[in-house]
Amino acid sequence: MKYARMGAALAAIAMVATACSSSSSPSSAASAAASAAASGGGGGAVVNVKIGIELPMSGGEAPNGVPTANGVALALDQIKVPGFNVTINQQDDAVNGVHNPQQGAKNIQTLANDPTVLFVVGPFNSNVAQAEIPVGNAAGLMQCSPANTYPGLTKTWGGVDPKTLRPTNPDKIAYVRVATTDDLQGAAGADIAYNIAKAKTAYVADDTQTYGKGLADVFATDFAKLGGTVVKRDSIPGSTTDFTSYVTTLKSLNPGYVYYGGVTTSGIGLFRLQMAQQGLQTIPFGGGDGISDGSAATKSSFLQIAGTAGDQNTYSTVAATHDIPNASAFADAYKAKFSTAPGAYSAAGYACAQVFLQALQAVGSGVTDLKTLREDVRAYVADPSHSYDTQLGKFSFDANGDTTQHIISYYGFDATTQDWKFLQQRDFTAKPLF
Amino acid sequence: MTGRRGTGPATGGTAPGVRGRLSRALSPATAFSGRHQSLTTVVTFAVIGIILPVIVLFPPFSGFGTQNDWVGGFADAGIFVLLAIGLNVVVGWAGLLDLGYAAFFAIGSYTYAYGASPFTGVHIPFWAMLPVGAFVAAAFGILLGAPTLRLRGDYLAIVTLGFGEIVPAVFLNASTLTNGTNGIVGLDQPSLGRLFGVGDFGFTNPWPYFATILAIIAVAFMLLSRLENSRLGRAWVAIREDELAAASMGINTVTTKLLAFAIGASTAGLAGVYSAAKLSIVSPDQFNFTVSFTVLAMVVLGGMGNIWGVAAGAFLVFELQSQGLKQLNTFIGSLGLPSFQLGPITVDLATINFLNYQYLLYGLALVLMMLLRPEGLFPSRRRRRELHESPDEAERGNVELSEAEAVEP
Amino acid sequence: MTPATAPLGRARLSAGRWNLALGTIAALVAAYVIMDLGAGGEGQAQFINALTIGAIYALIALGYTMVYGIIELINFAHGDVFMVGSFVSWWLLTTIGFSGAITDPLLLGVILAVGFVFSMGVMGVVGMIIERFAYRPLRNAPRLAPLITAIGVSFILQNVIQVGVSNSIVTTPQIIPNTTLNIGPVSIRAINLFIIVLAVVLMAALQLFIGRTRLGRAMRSTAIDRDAAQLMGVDINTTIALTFFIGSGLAGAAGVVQGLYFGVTVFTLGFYAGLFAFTAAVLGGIGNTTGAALGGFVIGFIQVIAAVYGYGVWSEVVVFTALVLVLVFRPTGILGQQLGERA
Amino acid sequence: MSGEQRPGLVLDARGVTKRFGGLVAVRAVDFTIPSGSIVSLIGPNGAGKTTFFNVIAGVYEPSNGEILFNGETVIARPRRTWAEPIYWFVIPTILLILAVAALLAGIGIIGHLLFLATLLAIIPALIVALTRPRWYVRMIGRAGIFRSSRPNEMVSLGIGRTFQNIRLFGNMSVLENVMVGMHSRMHANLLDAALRLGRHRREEEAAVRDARKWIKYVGMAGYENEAARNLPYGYQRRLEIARALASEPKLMLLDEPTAGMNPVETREMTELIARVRKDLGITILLIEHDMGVVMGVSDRVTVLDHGEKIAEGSPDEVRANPRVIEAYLGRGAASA
Repeated sequence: MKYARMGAALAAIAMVATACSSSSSPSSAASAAASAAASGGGGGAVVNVKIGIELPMSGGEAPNGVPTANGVALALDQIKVPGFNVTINQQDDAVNGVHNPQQGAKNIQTLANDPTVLFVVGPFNSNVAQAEIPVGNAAGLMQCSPANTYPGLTKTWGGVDPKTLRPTNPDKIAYVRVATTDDLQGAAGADIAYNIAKAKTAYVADDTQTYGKGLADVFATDFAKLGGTVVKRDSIPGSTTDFTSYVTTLKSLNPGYVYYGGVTTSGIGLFRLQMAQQGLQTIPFGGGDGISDGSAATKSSFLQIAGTAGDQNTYSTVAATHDIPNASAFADAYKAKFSTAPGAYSAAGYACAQVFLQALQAVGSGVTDLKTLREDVRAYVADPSHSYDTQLGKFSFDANGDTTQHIISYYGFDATTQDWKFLQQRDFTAKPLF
Repeated sequence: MTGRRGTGPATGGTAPGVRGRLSRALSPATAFSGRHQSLTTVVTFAVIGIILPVIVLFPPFSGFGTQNDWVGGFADAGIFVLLAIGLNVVVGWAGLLDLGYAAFFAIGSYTYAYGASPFTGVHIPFWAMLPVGAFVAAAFGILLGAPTLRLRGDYLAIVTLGFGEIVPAVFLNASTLTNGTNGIVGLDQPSLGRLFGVGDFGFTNPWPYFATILAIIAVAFMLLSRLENSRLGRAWVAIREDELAAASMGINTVTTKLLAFAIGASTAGLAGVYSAAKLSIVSPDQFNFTVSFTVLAMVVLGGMGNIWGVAAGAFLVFELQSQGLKQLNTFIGSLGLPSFQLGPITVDLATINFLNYQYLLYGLALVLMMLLRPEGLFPSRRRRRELHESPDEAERGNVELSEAEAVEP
Repeated sequence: MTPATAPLGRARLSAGRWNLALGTIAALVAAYVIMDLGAGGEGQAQFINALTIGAIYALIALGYTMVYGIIELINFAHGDVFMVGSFVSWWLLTTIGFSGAITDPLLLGVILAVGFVFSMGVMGVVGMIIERFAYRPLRNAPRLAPLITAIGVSFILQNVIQVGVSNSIVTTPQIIPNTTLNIGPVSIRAINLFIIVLAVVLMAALQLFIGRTRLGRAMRSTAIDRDAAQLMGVDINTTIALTFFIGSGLAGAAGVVQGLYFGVTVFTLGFYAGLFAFTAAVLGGIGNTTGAALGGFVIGFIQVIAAVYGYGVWSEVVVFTALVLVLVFRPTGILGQQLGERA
Repeated sequence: MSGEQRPGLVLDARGVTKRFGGLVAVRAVDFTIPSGSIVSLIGPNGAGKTTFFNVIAGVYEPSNGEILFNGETVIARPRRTWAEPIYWFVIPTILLILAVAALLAGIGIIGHLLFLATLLAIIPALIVALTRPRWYVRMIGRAGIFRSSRPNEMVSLGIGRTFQNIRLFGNMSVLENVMVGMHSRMHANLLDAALRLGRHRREEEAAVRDARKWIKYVGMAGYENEAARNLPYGYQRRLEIARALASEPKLMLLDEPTAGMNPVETREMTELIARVRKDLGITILLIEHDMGVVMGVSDRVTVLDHGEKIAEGSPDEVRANPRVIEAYLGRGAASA
């Protein structure tokens, strides 16, 4: 499900970037925008087109959707494509405050019915994506998810061929994502556990959700491949607040590492807290980007809930490059426009919008028929030979629609700043785990 | 409901004034619809099927989306209409509180997923799966009901609530059989095999779905309203009113309640099959207790016991939820109201996201409805009688008490 | 109307009391053995875990069972009253300004006392307000009506907390120091001991109140026959309001315990807690306070045993299956009285 | 009173005992109702009349004894046998527990085999439950755990009843109330009703006709569409009788049909009762406090006291019986 619950990670990125890049290069995005605006004057009639946004925008999931949508809006503000006036068609897939596949499918249908919509940013949740991909595929409308990480959406996973998600045109890609899939993040987790924390045994738990379970499964497999032993594999329903009995079980097993796949809202911070209560804070603890959601000062973040006593052994990963280009400029521009710090997925939303705008720039000149244009954009983005220079760095999409950027950043808890500290990043394309 | 089989509209002799005059003026029509109920149902749905897509072409509706959007939305609303009229059988007619209704919805959906998906490799046509889904859901309704329908109403409520939690939990955790939290994807699309020029329904054209759900609802309506005015329907109401008296009139209360349960479940099964086919995925978190409670709210708000009222209630609540609240946000934002102080809190209506208050609005609606208009927006005649108590009702309560004592040795 | 709902108060089990005691002891021993087999040396700790969460469920279940006993209403909002209670104690402790453990025993005692009295009082009043506006007007209406308002109230409480306070997990200060006490062979964390003792004390106080006081008698008589009680001069409205006050107050206490023990609370907490607690009340025999406590512990043990054996995700299924089985074979719950033939 | 049933008896209760916990409400009562008669059951308050009545009506199961209706045993103390469905579930449950235990103990193979056996053992029950739900429920009903179908079975056999305190379906119309009474005489099933087959339509039309006939018979013509709860008290009593008549009973159980009535209403009711017997040939069992009514219409009177039968005979014999006087009339002389 999650790509990077990393509002703070981004903030951290921003700080680091400010410190070391010393603002020598001006914001390339801003300059691109300026040049585009300058050169776009003489193109004749301006075509009005839209970018669709399909994210959960209300209820408890608003913190996921809103900053991401803001990222898209920021991109449209800063970057202009000559000859086009790009506006937003905003949809919300939350019903009663909870993301809903039914609503997602309906939204993508609505977007497809709007002939001016050429591209969609979203969705946020994997099971919403599962409902939307068939619709987008049938409509030939390209979608770019900033946050989906469930591998099965694009590649064969668990025996399921992603072509079943594309019954109308099985060979036509209409869904790409800028997030690296969970299989790499799980592998990175195993890498940390075995090679950094030097653990030989691990207790692995998940929160029964798509994201958490996928992550934990990959971790368990890869940790065993590296030579470690998984002493117990647990699933804990996300609705629980009582982890005491699991922690007591953990105590009797005394593993060298604890890996918990899931998100903070499922109570993982609480698990760590109850570990500390039972005197187990010395056992290293790791999770995915679902727990990289801010410093101990961030409200309701993993670190805040877990409490900070003795958490120097806590690790997390983020499925993105740490060295985001121009992070500070981005953070500043975002802050200027929305008067808050960028959210977890703002940059990803921005990057998705950039993919669209660059594709539009490439195929759009002179084309005024919106239907042709929509298909051209789709075909351009689906073509693995094109690459994009974005807020997340330079990448292209492979034949499945996955990003070629296979970089995972490793973080560890820093007791002095009470925040995540960047440890290293690993490019799994250049340096695979096995 | 008026008009049972040629006996003419039962005005009850107590409807004076405008209502009486109105019903007299309409009586030929009412009498006709009383005699030809099913024909009326079909005609009504045909009219609805024509009017709804047309009306959205005009303002203010046309401002909220294209015709296709609206029709797609209506197709989704149809799922809830179907669920609501099914739950109405259980709650409104038989008086059994079922708080786990989504379980049968889930069972219908997963039945379709097993019958028509690459997951099992079986590809049974949608049309054949409709009755299968209904049957499987009904079978589970009986299996759940058989041991538990003996329980008193409140116990039944908690057992059904538990069942509503168990079923998604099983679909979630029995991951080898159900693909767990990822759900089953790539379900087959309905197809008419080139009949009327429609092959596979596909994902982009909402019209075949709209027509299909309309037809399913019309059939369900026809069958259910026939049941309401039959021996079985009377037995349900009798059980709801007084179970011992009903049993003493020769009604097998367990079988009758089981039938209500099974019929309600089968309607949910139909909705499940349709919804799974339309969405083309099933996953466990589509069926949590919110669905059960939402459908219950629809039934209560629409008017328990009145199948037309319940359907209207479901439709209204769904459209409010999927369109109304969003539009309310835009509308209030566009008014440019100034913010004001309410004690220590600054209230700025323009920044309030009404979508966040859906539960609050539901809750308030449920409470107020029960306090002020317990029979719902479109009550059935019988429910109105029941819920607006006359003074002698309290007396009746006393009488029942002493009867109960008398039964005790 | 039911002819014979088990009245509030002590289980009327003159002959069965010894059976009950022996059965409980046997069940506890069995549970301990099962846990010890699966827990790999941590059987004792798991046993204490089970007792602790059982105590929390029991406290919530008491509210359900009291309200049901007196007006035969499943107060669906009760779980959310518990949730709001946890937020009240969170608000109080953060407002006073505590963020960690208090080591001074006197100060700790005072703060705990203030916290419990405050939360219980506030929630008691909230319970009375709910009763006054959502249930009392419907007292003579068909039974479905108050049940539906209860669901409505539950929605309202959840949404108010979600929108007004936090839509995510909030952390509660854990003011009880994390020390482990060794009492003979038993090693138990202070907080667990505190919760178990507190629950037992509150339950005992409740039993005494119901059994020995005039108001308790009024409650019992109202539960048995409202009209007769009224004729005997019992003020029905006051008595029912009092029942709500006590029941909601106990839920408030459970809310404080939730914060102290788990260190967090969240607006969705009420649904599952309420579901399990109500199941506990029904398991034990609704309307029977001893039964509710028993049911709470049974569910606590089921959950912990399931977790110990790695079937944590199935604990919900097991709990409800147990509920169905108990109801099928003993329609009035474990300690419930046999009802008359018709219900 | 054992042995073959004598001809001419509608109801023959033998040694009926009903205990509630430690309390014996009815003790070894033998009781017969000759065909076509009006029999009264009297006794002081708390004598067990209503309990006995409810045993006959199928509401309570007797703790002992049996009741023959038209020479056939219809109610007896349920006995459990190993063939009953409830035991189909006991074996799988035990197997399942063993299977789980074996799996937990790490004996995988045995666990899986036991689990397989569980499935095998539960399949017959499931098949029956799915294919023959009615039969399944009836069988479960016989097991004694889910007894609920008793009163309605008595109606099907031909016993109709009224209640001491009126239990009409208050929000249904008078016509509907009577039509509910016909439930067991009607046969339309789910499919007939849903598909509205001709059989169903004809049956419904006939039912409406019959219901109007019964309403007229008890003198309530014109009230067909009135809600039952809005009727005057006396009419509610009559409607109960019409509703019971609609089930075409052979034996009608009337529980204090004149309770709370004024003398005029009482006289009309007494006449109605007599008329029902005369016109329709229906046997009547009456519980009554009003001795005028009892002595006026009854062929035979049975007296219960403290759950035991203390006298039986013609009204005059009973009136003269010293035990009755002592137990009943002695204390309630005013009503004699």
